[in-house]
Amino acid sequence: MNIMRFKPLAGLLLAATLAGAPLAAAYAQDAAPAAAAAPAADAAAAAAPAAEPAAEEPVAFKTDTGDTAWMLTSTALVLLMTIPGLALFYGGMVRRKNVIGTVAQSFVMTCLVTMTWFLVQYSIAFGTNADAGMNKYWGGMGNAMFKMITMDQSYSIAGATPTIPEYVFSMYQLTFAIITPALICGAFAERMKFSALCLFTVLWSVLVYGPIAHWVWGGGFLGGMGVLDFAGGTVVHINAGVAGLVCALVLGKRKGFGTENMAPNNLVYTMIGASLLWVGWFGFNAGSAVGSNALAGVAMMNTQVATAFAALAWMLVEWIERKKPSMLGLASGAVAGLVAVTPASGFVNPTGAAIIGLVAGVGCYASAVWMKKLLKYDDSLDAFGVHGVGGLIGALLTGIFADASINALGKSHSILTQAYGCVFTIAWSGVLTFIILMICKLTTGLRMDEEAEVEGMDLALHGEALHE
Amino acid sequence: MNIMRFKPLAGLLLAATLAGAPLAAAYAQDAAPAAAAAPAADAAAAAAPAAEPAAEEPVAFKTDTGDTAWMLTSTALVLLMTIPGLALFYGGMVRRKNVIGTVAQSFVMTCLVTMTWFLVQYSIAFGTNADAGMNKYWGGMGNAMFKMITMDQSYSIAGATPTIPEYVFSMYQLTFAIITPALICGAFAERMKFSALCLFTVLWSVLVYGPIAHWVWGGGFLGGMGVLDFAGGTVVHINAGVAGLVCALVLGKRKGFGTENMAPNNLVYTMIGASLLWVGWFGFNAGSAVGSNALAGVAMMNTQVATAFAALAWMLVEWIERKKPSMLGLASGAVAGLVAVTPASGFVNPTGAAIIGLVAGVGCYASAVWMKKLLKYDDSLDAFGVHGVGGLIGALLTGIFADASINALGKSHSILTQAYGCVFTIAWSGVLTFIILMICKLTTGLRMDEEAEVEGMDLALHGEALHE
Amino acid sequence: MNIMRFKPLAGLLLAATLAGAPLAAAYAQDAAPAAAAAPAADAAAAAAPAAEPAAEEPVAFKTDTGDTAWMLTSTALVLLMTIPGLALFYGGMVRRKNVIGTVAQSFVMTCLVTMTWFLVQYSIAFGTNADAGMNKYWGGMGNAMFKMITMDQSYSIAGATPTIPEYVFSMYQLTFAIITPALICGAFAERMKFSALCLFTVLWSVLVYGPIAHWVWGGGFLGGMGVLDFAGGTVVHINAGVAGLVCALVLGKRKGFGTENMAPNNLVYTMIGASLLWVGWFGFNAGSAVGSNALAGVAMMNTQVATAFAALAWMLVEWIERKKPSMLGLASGAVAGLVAVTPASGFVNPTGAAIIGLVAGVGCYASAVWMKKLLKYDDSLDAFGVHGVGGLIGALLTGIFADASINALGKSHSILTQAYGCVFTIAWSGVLTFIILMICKLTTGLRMDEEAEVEGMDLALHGEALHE
Amino acid sequence: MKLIVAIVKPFKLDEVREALVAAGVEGLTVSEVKGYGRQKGQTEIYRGAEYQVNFVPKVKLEAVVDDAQTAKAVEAIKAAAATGKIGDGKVFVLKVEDALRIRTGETGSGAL
Amino acid sequence: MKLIVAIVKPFKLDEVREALVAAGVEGLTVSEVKGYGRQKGQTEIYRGAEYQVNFVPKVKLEAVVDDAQTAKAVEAIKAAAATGKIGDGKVFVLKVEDALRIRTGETGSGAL
Amino acid sequence: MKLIVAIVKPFKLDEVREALVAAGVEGLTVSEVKGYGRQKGQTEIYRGAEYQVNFVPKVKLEAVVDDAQTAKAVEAIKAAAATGKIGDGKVFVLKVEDALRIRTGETGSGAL
Ligand SMILES: Nc1ncnc2c1ncn2[C@@H]1O[C@H](COP(=O)(O)OP(=O)(O)O)[C@@H](O)[C@H]1O
Ligand SMILES: Nc1ncnc2c1ncn2[C@@H]1O[C@H](COP(=O)(O)OP(=O)(O)O)[C@@H](O)[C@H]1O
Ligand SMILES: Nc1ncnc2c1ncn2[C@@H]1O[C@H](COP(=O)(O)OP(=O)(O)O)[C@@H](O)[C@H]1O
Repeated sequence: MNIMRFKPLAGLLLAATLAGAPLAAAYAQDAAPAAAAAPAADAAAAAAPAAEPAAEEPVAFKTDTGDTAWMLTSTALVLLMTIPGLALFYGGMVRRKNVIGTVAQSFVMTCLVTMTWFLVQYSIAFGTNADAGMNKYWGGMGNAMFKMITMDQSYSIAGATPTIPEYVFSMYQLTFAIITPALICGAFAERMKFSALCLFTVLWSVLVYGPIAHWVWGGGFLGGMGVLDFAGGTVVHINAGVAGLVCALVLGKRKGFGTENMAPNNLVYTMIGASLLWVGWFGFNAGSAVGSNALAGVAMMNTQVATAFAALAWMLVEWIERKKPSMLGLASGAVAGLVAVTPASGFVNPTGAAIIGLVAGVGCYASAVWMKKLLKYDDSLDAFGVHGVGGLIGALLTGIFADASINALGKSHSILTQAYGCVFTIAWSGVLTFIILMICKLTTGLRMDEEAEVEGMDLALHGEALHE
Repeated sequence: MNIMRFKPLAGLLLAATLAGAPLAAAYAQDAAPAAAAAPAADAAAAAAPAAEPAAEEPVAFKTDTGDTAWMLTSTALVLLMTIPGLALFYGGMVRRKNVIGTVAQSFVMTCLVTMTWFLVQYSIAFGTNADAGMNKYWGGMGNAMFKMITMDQSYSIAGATPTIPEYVFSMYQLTFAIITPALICGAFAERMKFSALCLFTVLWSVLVYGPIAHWVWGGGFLGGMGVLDFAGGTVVHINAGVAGLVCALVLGKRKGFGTENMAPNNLVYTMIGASLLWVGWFGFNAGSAVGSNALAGVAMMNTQVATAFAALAWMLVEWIERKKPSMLGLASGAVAGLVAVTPASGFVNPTGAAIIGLVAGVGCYASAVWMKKLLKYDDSLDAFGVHGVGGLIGALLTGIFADASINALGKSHSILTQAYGCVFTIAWSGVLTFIILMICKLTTGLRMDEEAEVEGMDLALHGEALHE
Repeated sequence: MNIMRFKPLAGLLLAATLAGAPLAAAYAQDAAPAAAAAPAADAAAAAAPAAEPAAEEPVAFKTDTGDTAWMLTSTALVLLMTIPGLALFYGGMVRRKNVIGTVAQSFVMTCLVTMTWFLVQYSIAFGTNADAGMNKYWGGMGNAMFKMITMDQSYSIAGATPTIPEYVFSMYQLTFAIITPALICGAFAERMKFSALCLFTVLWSVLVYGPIAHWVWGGGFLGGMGVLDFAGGTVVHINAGVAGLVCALVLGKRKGFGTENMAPNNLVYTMIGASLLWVGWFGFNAGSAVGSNALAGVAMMNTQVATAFAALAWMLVEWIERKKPSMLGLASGAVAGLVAVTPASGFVNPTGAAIIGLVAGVGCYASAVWMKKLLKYDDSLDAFGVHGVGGLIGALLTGIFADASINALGKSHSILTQAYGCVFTIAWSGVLTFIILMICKLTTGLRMDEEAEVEGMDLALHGEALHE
Repeated sequence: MKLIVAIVKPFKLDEVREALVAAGVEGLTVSEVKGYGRQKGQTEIYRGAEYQVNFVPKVKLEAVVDDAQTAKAVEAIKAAAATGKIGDGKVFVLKVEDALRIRTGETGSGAL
Repeated sequence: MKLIVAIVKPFKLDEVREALVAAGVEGLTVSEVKGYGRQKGQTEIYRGAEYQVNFVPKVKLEAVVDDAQTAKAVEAIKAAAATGKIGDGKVFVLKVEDALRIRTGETGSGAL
Repeated sequence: MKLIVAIVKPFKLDEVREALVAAGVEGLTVSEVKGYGRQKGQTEIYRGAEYQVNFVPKVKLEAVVDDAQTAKAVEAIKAAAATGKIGDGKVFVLKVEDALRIRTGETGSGAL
């Protein structure tokens, strides 16, 4: 392995980590007042998961059947995003010999993350560490195997009215924990060993996703700083995007990259995938209102508007540049819009969402098409190009377009505060992903051998093939 | 262009327009009393969107989280009908070289209509025109970009208890505005230019769908006349079906129509599409109760029963006529049933729904198979044959089978009143669609050139292909 | 027909019937006290459908919009399991020439069962027989065509608070009645005549599913005995699995079984199907709480955990035995877990669910792979191997892992009581399925002729083909 | 006997088949192939990558005919397949030494 | 050397392959083709349209063999592929001038 | 004129095409085929069943060339297609009696 290849990467990560430390200290002081200033109103409460540290104690409560119904539905919708949504979105884009291998990745990750979530990850992300000092960083093992959850308990967020049972909350959050690593697969498509993928998933879920979710949503040090992230732009998309970039660089290019025709094998699958992502994202964004109310409504509308504008923007740029608007472009643009509106969906008004969509459509086109070509890395299905870049665009623009008449919590928005949240995520995700990949390399090995890569994942890894 | 081809069409449309005018006058007098007679009971309220003019003022309200949860869910279900539902239903029926081009139509229309909805269409359909006289015909620009919607406001219907936020209402209605033009694609499949399609979508949404929705649901002149249309048989299906017929006639037949084998490329896609239409239609019909109650329940049951009976009826006729029952027949019959039960779903009892299904199954078979053969137009995937004819069957039979014990509003049902609603829709949709097509012809051009048609939409329009 | 082939089968069924009779008498005495002991608390009420006889009278009630919203959603989710879920799960596993014919089976069954449900089946299953003595065995014809259902009525369960309209209840139950016979198709895949399939569906729904559902959920003799079956492990899965085994034995092996390559034609379809089954199963299991509450939440979590563990267990065993983990294995294991957790989902805690998943993953692998090979029957897509065996595992283990802190009704759980419920189902389902197959054999004929089987169902039965 | 191999544009398949039948040819075998020649393939676009597809879809017809029929059959193909545009395709003629109808065991021209 | 071209029913492929191997043929190449002949294709139905599919699915086997082996190989195909029903297919024999094994550079019969 | 038939590994297609073009061949026709030979196919696994797939995917190239070009073309294929591993494939040469360019009616080598 040529370690030189990673120099720029290492520099970036180091810089991010260093920059983050003093900023953290500076912000920590303002955290409490910021939280105190938040009105205890309904809207605030509903939006709080994104912006407030979680209360340490589970609370007694009265179930609101309507809120609970919407959260149960949202859970189903978000799971639908990964299987079969993302599986098909990615499965349609690879070459024919890798279709089964690619959809199997999303499927097995769904199983593996469910296992780690049950065993320790929920506890790390949303548990309350007995050691209060450590609780800033991770939730500890106290809630492993859900042993602290009871039937008459709600999980809640500081200041929010608890209306849904904790089992529902945990189940909903699990679907987010599932899709995040599954997004990374786009970066190392068509070349990773299946055993490496399994090990990577387990380690990454526990060591990267768990802690970051705790920092932002579970009572950790980032949540109280006023970073606006309604539905997970940082925790999910920037996190997965950066991890994807690291994977693409560490694994290296696919054999034949740049010389062979690697056109998508079946854009109908990709269209189905993009559509299910779109519909499922209603659960992701509108579900992040943690209730069935006007905030959920506007989050859904913002999601719809931003997605449409981003898809149309991507289409237009491509139409001008390549003379033909492609189905792949429409689907990619839609996902770019979905990603970018994620942190903003419960803070901005539809006009803001439209602008975010337009910027994301053009910006992600630029990164997936122009930048990737320039820098010559093989982020095969644009995990970084769409999720990393789109996530950053969304996180920053939320700081500009947040509208207090939509959500009172967005009042003191600032693009700087937003940037701050990104830095920590990038640093932790980047460094840890690298370390985890090295562990896989030393144990399972990372990449399929060349002959297997030529033959394709389907036969080489799974002994299966499409017989169409 | 041989203008003679359109003679019968022009005659039909003219007749419809002329017939409509005096009828309108006659009915206008009865409108107020009819509305007054409607009991303010729960059932009435819930069904009102179909039969009552909208109140002009947004109202303060208390969100019912259960009703809102069901409307959020219904919105997701109806979007699922178009992407990926309708995209696959149609995509499976075309030839292999046109699959990507066909699914791209549904996808891009979803984006374009979202854009027009946000910019002006919601305002036209559900806004309140400052000029009260004009408000009978269109809602004006006052609510463009949703600028009048606030977070603590419900959109409501005369006499109905407002229980859901206006953002939820607008989002739900948007999904109806999306699927309607997408249905038309079946009529001009495999031959329209992509640029023409985009322009057509924008103009048709603003000039045809927006006004008709306003007339019936948004406070316009048709809503108060007692026409029973629970979930959009007129606004959606007759409207799209007639527009489809005009498109099929204006664009002309596909090259090779009647001589080449144009068998569906992948009926599995069509089966998935039909299934998602079916499931999604629960949001369409049961969602039109605008609440989570017994009316939603019976609407869902009616949808299920009518669909099953229509599919079985189509299957039987085909089994007798062609000796083999086909999957395409089952799927087509199911959609015929879904279409026909749409206006009836919240007015009839399940026995009525079963009869409507049987009639629609046989009737749409007759129109899609026998009539099309006889008249030799190329309504390629039977947009008119299924949606136009099925919509008419449903609209008329609602006038016969409406059951006051299901919905008090259906008490004074009459097949004549029903016919009246159809006439206006047919006339406006027919004439305007023709004009819009002429605009496209003069600007973007309408039809792919012959070489591109032979090569297929996938490569010629989008530079993409299936690599299976 | 070589009647000898059925000897072991006949023996098994006879034994089961004989064993059942005295057991029934023994248990009948304890039934009333057991029911009386059940606390009238919320949890009890919600879980009751599985364990309590239905009240005989429909009741006046106040709709809970949140509970109703979740039940409407669950209905949509469970329908999604059959079309397109199961259709694709099975359609992907057959050979290319049988894809359309296989998906058509699920689709037509959806239509046929809707018809029988409306006409008589709901009445048989959930009606109250005027003859109180007979009501133990079947519900009679009093509610045929839903003639007893009114808009202001709830269907309820002894001791449960009625909160949803009866139309919603009936519609939800219908989706269970649809998927059960559709599961059987896996056993006789690639060889049954379409006409036989139609006749079989109608008879089986009325004579097998209707009565068994009545015994367990509709006020019949099994419901009160304390058998724990939260969401239908017995009524749905054991029932379908046993019927499948009988079908596989009666129809005989496919031509070429064991010598020709019968590899699945498209595992992407199977993956989509498994994913939709998974997501839809949330409606199946969490919906069986008949409300939007903590019990629904824990049922959903249990479903997720058991499924993941079962898929991983199957994968591991296969990885060890065959050196490669297959996508088909992951999907099969997931379904095995879903099946096994069905009766347990509202009674056990997530740790119990994890264990049930592990056992089901290994157990169903053993039955579908080792046992089938040993006994040489052609249960083509493992309807018995997965649903029958998985259902038995789940039913028995529920008797071990039921946790009273999750659901008070599970307090007096016993593996013996559980076994008792299975015996009756196996006997009735086995004997009646055999008789119904004989009726089909004598009328429509059962199996395609050999030439048609070689040509494939698509062309031979439906005159259609995939043109990819 | 001769083996006539014709490579033609896919949408001409039915016309060529009819022309051959009219010329007395009773059997033929068709494969889907990709051709490389003067006519160039389409450009495919995907997310910034652009790929010149080198091959054009064609169909290949193979018919074994009596020596006497050969000229007529080739002529029939030529007439039916020509569009005058680049990529119309080629016809090649090869000598066949023997033929057999599996069903009956007939050999030589009787097998055709 | 001869090129043996056999067009047979798809479900006979494995039997024919085994028969050829038994007859000493060590290599062969198979393509999926569509055949036109006495056996007619199925009728396809779709929403009122009905279309007689002119072609029947077949497989084409090509094997180059030594002159001496030819008769035996043709005989093997005949025995394995025959069902006695229409559409069983044909075997054609052509002369091959040269053969080359790419891996080793061997030519002539050594390349087979 | 000769018909050169080459059966090679699928991922070598583009290299072989380029080599042939460099050797002066202006047209060729490609089919996807399955080969049986020394190289054995993969094993497929499904729910306990295991099936040895007898065939390996290959591509077949057919090019008709002038007699004079033949040796050079065969050499070009050999150089481009060889990996040295089993399954590299074969080249066969047959005699072609006549050729026709459908578009123009040219025959003989002018048609190539
Ligand atoms: N020398 C050749 N050998 C084999 N096939 C050829 C040869 N030349 C052309 N072809 C086939 O004929 C097709 C048409 O040839 P092309 O050069 O594109 O146009 P034209 O036939 O009009 O000269 C090619 O796509 C290829 O399949
Ligand atoms: N003259 C021919 N040239 C090439 N292929 C032929 C010829 N005649 C028949 N075939 C092939 O053989 C197949 C079987 O022929 P057919 O006439 O249907 O039945 P049979 O072989 O029983 O006479 C055809 O489908 C076609 O693929
Ligand atoms: N005698 C033959 N006739 C026709 N095709 C052959 C023959 N021998 C080999 N082939 C083709 O060449 C391919 C490669 O042959 P194989 O024996 O596997 O390896 P190698 O070419 O290295 O000796 C086979 O898969 C088959 O398609």
